[in-house]
Amino acid sequence: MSIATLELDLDLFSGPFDLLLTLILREEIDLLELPVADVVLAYLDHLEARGELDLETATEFIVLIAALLELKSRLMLGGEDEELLDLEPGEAAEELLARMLDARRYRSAAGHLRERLAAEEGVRFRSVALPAHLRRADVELREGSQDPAMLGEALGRLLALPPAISLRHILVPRVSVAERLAHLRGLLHRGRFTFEEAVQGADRMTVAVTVFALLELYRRGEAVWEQQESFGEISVHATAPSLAPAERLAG
Amino acid sequence: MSEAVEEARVDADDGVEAPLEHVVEALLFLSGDPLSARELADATAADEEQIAAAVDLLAEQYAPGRRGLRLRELAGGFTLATDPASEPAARRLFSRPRVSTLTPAQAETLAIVAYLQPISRPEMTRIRGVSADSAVATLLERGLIEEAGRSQFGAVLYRTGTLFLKLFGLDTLKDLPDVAQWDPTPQEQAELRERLLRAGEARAGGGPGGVEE
Amino acid sequence: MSEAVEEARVDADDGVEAPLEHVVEALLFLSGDPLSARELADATAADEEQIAAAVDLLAEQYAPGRRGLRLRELAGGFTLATDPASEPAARRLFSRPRVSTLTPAQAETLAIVAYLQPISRPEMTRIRGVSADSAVATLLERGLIEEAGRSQFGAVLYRTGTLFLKLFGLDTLKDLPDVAQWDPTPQEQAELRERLLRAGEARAGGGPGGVEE
Repeated sequence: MSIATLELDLDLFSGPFDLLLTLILREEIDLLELPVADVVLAYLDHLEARGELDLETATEFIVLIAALLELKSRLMLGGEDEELLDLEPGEAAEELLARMLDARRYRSAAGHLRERLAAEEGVRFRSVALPAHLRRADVELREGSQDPAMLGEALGRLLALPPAISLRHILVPRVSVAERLAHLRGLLHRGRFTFEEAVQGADRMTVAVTVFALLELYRRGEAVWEQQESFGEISVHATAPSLAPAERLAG
Repeated sequence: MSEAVEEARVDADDGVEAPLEHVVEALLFLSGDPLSARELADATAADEEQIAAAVDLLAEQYAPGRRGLRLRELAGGFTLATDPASEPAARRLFSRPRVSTLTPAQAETLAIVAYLQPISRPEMTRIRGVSADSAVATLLERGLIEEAGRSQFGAVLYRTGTLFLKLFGLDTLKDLPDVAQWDPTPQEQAELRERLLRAGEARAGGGPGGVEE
Repeated sequence: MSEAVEEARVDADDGVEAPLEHVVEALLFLSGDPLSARELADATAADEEQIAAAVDLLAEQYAPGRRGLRLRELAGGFTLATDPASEPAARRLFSRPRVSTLTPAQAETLAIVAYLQPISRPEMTRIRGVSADSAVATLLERGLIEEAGRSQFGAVLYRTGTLFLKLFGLDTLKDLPDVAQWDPTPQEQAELRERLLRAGEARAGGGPGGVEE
């Protein structure tokens, strides 16, 4: 199955996954209101029901979810992405365009190859072993014809450690939301903290994930935050457990 | 010898003589891989001009619809292949399908290898945006791609092999159409860039997404 | 239907129609073993009488001296075979001693076996970072490596054989060159096997999505 046809039944939306993506991209569904975790849970349910893990769809799913998360984090961090987005809009547009063109090229080329293969349907080649007396004298290898240095060299190449791969172009979550949740809950024990404190010394990805965790705390009614002015300090404080999130929002 | 192209014959050791096109036909029948004019010339002790004439003669005899086989020019050489019209009977007899079709992921990975070879798996993944691992494994297993050494960073590189050209009816990789033909027009690209730019600016300048109060 | 023997045609699924003798020719071409009239009839959905007529027609087309191939009847069936006149050329083409070169994957695998023997396939794969299966198969087939019992976990172990020593002009395995001169990180102290495994795993981790933490 393709991930596109994964059926979702969420509060906000009910239908196949690809329709959800389309609606989000057309901004007919506000990504900020979509609990991405629910989509992940729906997929896990689906996996459980199927009883097997298809790696291909699983990767596809992870990539799509990662893209959604990235998009959502950018939306949420709208006002302060000076330091969070190191690409200028112009650069970002160029980068995206280049990637889209590449993907489109080879998808089209793949279509072409499939057509070619279909056009050759029914063409068979003979693959019968040669009569015994004609078989190639493959192993007629001359003694001492090979240089043992070739073996040492081959092994030397295998000893080389690969260089660290630059990941600047890919956002790879190295921190989990669960980790950041635990971190924030720890801080909440003090009653109140600023976002600045929560992400002190953290890299860009950790900051984004921390925002997720914060959003999650808010969704669960464990915390609220306030910001006195645009770009100002965000201060987070614990809510009284009895208060429902809706009331907090209203207040 | 070259003045007598039409009468080129191959002397067998035992004195039997056969027209060159007969010998070429027999060699093509025996060989699993396409044979180049050079290989045919070496084996028959003829020159390439004579081989070309013999191949022309065979091509005529094996013209589509004249026999159950066809002479094809594939993977840099000549080879005999069945006419597709016999496929249903072949499938009944051998009960093995020819080549199963490619999944979209396999086709995409194969296209990337075909155009960008030699290329490593991490590079394929970067272009596809999703893992190419299982597609690469299947393509390797089917013999459509093969290893081609390692990159300077130690990653195994892959290329397409003879089987790829054979199965896809290609003589050389140059027969693949230019990838640029699938690019949008410069005007469309400009529009796309414009739209991406606007979206980026809107997002950058769009203020807090209603999270804070 | 049997009254129209000469017009027997085989319907392909997709509506292409081919004369029966073309289909029979294609089937004989593909099959390594002789095919009986019964088998041909079953595959083409024709009756044996029609097959007999088609075979007669082919026998005429492939009469000795008319082509490079002949239609032969043996072991209760029909088969296509090359005309003896092409024998010397075939021998020149196929039996010439080939300069046997190892592909990069084979050289790499052979080096691993030579230095670390006895070694199992899973371990070779871990060191290479990609499968060693097809290289192992070729090296076995050529007699350069051979089986050497099983590991405690039941995996087949491999070692080099006498042919290997001869080919590389070595008296014993002790004459293998010291890897030190090709060692990119000579300061590392661990055992060779240990280091190769570590490097291999790093390479495999550098694959798709492969990220070093």
